[in-house]
Amino acid sequence: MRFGVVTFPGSNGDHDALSAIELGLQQEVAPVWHKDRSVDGFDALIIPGGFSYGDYLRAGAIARFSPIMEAVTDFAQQGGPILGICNGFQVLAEAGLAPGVLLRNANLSFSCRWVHTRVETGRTAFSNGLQPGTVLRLPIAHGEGRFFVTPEELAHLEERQQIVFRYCDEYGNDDPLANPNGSTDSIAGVCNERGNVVALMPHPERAYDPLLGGDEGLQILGAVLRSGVEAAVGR
Amino acid sequence: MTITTEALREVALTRVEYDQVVELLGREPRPVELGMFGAMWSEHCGYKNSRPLLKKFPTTGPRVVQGPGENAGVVDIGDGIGIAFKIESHNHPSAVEPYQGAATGVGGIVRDIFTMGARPIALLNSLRFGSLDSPRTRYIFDGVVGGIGGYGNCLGIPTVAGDIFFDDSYTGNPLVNAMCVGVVDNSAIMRAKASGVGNLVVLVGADTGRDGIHGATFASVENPEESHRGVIQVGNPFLEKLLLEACLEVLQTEHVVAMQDLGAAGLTSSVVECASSGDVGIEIDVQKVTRREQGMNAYEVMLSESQERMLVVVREEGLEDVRAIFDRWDLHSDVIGRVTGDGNVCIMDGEAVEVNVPASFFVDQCPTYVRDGIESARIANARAFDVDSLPDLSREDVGDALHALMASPNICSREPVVQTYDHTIMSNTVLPPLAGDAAVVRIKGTNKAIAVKTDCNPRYVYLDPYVGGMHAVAEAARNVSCTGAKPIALTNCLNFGSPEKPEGYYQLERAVSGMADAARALETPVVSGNVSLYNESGNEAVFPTPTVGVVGLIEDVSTAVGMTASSGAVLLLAGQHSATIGGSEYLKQRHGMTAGAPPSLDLDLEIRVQKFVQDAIASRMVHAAHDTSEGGLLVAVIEMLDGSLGSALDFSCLASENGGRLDRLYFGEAASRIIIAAAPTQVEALRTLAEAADVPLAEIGRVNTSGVLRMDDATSIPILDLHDSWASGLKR
Amino acid sequence: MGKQQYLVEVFISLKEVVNDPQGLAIRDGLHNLGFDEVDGVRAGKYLQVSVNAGSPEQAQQRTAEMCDTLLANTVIEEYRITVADRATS
Amino acid sequence: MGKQQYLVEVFISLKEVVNDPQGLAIRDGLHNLGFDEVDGVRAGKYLQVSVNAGSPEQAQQRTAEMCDTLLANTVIEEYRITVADRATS
Ligand SMILES: Nc1ncnc2c1ncn2[C@@H]1O[C@H](COP(=O)(O)OP(=O)(O)O)[C@@H](O)[C@H]1O
Ligand SMILES: [Mg+2]
Repeated sequence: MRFGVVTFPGSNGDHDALSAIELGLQQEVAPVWHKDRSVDGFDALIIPGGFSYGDYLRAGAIARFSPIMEAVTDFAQQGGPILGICNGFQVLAEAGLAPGVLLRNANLSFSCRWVHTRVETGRTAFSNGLQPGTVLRLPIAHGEGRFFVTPEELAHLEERQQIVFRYCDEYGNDDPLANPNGSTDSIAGVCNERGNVVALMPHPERAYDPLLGGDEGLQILGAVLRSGVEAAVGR
Repeated sequence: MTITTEALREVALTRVEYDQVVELLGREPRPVELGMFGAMWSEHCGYKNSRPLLKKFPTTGPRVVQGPGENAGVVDIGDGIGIAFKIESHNHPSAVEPYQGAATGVGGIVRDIFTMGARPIALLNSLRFGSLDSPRTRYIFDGVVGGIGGYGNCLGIPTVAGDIFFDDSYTGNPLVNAMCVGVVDNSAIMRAKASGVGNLVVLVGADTGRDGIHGATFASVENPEESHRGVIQVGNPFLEKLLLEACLEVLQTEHVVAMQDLGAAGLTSSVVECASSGDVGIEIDVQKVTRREQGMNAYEVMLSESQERMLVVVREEGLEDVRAIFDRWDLHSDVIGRVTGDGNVCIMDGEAVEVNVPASFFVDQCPTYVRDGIESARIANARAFDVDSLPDLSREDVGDALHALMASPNICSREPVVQTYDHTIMSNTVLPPLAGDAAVVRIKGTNKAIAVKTDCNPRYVYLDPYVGGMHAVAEAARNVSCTGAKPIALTNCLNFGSPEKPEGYYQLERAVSGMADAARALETPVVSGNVSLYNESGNEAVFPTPTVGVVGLIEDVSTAVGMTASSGAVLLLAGQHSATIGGSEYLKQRHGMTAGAPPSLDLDLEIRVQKFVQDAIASRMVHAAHDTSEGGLLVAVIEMLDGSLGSALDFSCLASENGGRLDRLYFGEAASRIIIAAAPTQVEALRTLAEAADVPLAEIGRVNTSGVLRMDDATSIPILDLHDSWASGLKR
Repeated sequence: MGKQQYLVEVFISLKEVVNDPQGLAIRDGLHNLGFDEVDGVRAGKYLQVSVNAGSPEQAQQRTAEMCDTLLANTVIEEYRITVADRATS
Repeated sequence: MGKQQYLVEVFISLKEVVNDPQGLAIRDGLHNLGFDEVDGVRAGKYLQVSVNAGSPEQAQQRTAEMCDTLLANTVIEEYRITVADRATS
């Protein structure tokens, strides 16, 4: 499978995503420049973390208008698998490709640590084959990761199985203390209705080698390789 | 025309120095020339007071690829790979505007690293503040920590280690030292040496504003808050990230002959340094410099310290390619001048000549001062105090004293700070902050890793600058050794008070001597550094603080160990048995004193202990190691225990060497000792190894799952309670 | 062209329904400093935009377009725009 | 006590001479979207503070004190305060 990793001005998770795919997943991968207008030749896209345009207005707000985003949007509409990580989540949310908005962490400070997340549905391109309830230990590193939707929207997301990951304790139990940023209903990751676009705050691409403290991120990155992805996302 | 005292104060030159300028030039300097002399001959750029002292440092060694003198030092770790690193202060700006001061400090040191062609892979910081009880200090602390994280996180460089210390001496003058480490292909190191008459001088990055004018001179005077008049620099980490990527890409071409970032004294120092180190001249036209503000004159353009700018010397035929790369990264670049053959720095403002001075006048002719130091009688008296004349701690009070120490701001957990720094980005961090005594960062594409740590116990340096200087080097190296790495080189930042005071000069001179002797003994040459003098407020100097940053090499990354012991482990103390409460955190906490002689330091023993621990780790005989620093043995043991574990300790074998005193035994401090944790099956082999290495080794306890710390069959304390105290120290 | 430069001020604030931890933190900070008369604080953004336009109305309208597309996230934020009377050419 | 609640608005902006990276990025973002009529953007903070005071003047003066001590960083920022006419009891 051939992955593309989009670099915006200020992206800084692009290098990790490239390494994780190449070294961890051992798949083909290439960078995609924000001024490009095509994503032809890629089977899956990663919108990586970082501080696109310095996050100076709102995280992701300026990047969503980059030339490449039109091609990304088309790719999404055709059912192509897209993973937005951290700042990538923010870009996708600003672009309307992922639901919700991301606000400043409730404790107002940047938070870098390992957290536990629970898989809520295996129906998406990046959770395909994972049993709901599976606990993954992943690093987070963000200052604006408080996922927010209104109660009505939350019900809507629940109903359509668009909640993909929730923060939890190490055993997979709900625990408000395990929610690192005050996100609505401890949501860590969501998807679009179809399930081909997945966006999350934790960093699977930094967890691809036990030497770095864990390799459970590979389960997310690798989910898209499993057979049945097309069926799962109705491509 | 006679120059006014006022005008001289503006550029921080003495009348004698001014006369030297006139004599060199054979005429009165023009206004811009005078400003440039002021900046280049400031302590900050010219090292007037420190240059003769720095000659004491060992700067060469088999691994040294680039010693002091460039933007950063470089050491060889094999396979053609170099590690570029340097530490720098941003003390004065941080006193005035903590967030931006610290942020731009990080920005500056990162530029130093990528200017060498190295990709930055790790950041460290060494911080000193007054007491957190004061709201002003709290504000400075929050701002500084926020600025370091804000800038480094945005750049995507992990902040992996550092050290923080609080003492009232820093209340009016906090210290903010930032260190950056990068990786470079040894054959592709770029230097700030202009060459090739006719080559073009390109300025790239931010537009030039009035910010930070006289920053270099301002860093060379006392009382930062009062003396500051310039416009505060506001950092733009986003722009720096673009500059970083673009510069590294531009260096992949064959078109660049030299690169120099704009730091203190802005264009002035970068142009002068490029010309002087290349033995060429440079001519630029300030009208070609894009400004952020209208109405700036040549003087302001030359002395502006606007951040995120880089000077690149490019071959004419390569200009188009180079600019295309900058354009691709949305960076603005201007060709502002060219390299000339006459050795002069020539600054034009359109047709008008503003400066025409041999580059060497600014650099080689900078005056230096060797002064006479005198030890302060007050400090000599404090050192002479016999700490063993104090009443010993009673056994009933051990628990309280331990809790108080665990919660002390100088010892407690750094977690609230460290969590605000991105330390997992770049996917190289093997031992993050808090996991080990030093951070371990792997070198992608190899089996190797480096270990890095900053350190300095300023109390020791205050009480005895020579011994304290040795301690700073030994402790930073020891921390690195505790991960299994072999320390290979160091960088340092000399934060002192005014060298013009005999007491201040004494501290500087003695501390540098101690550092130099330790660095020589430990075979860790000094490859880079920075000097920050005049750290005073209200006529009181800060504690002398020669911060040391050490880089160590681990050949096989899989052997690296942290400091967490596992259940069933035997705890052994390698090295020094005897400790003192002289200059200790305990003495400060319990008796409110900074007094007594700091621990002695036997460099031979230090070398043997570090080598022993490195060897034991490399042969996988121990799974955790931790040095005992502030707080002593007991604190160190608790730091090795996960909350669910407990430990049964027996220090009886150390009692006699500590005069039978409980305070020395439990809370005394000492150099050259490391606690190691090993499986019981390894103990015999370790004893043999220690004996061969001539290192004392004593069993001091066992790790169990009781959740209780049990000491010498007398005192029991729940570990979780101690962890609560430990976790509480920096919280509001 | 008859265009003039207008100084347009944009005030962006979070909608009532959205939690504002920053405002709460500022309020608590003020209370700690003894400003007990403060009941609440809401934190938002203030942008000064220099816009070339043919009339104040046009400046206002174009700035509203900027807000809708980029400056504000209207899912959670609301904005207000003021065009300064005094325009420079 | 005769105290009323006033809605006080505080506008904090960077001083003219201070570098404003945020404003620069927003300006460039607007240009990329075709808003070429924008000459410059300066980014600041907007606070709505509910203050109990005996008079609008007092509300104004106390808020200025808050700005000097906490809300604004007067080393790099300047501020403006407006007290809304309409006060609630
Ligand atoms: N300012 C800082 N930034 C990042 N990490 C820090 C900082 N200060 C301390 N640390 C980390 O906290 C841990 C404890 O530091 P310290 O108390 O200085 O250790 P020691 O006294 O054993 O040398 C280390 O992992 C260190 O790297
Ligand atoms: Mg310590």
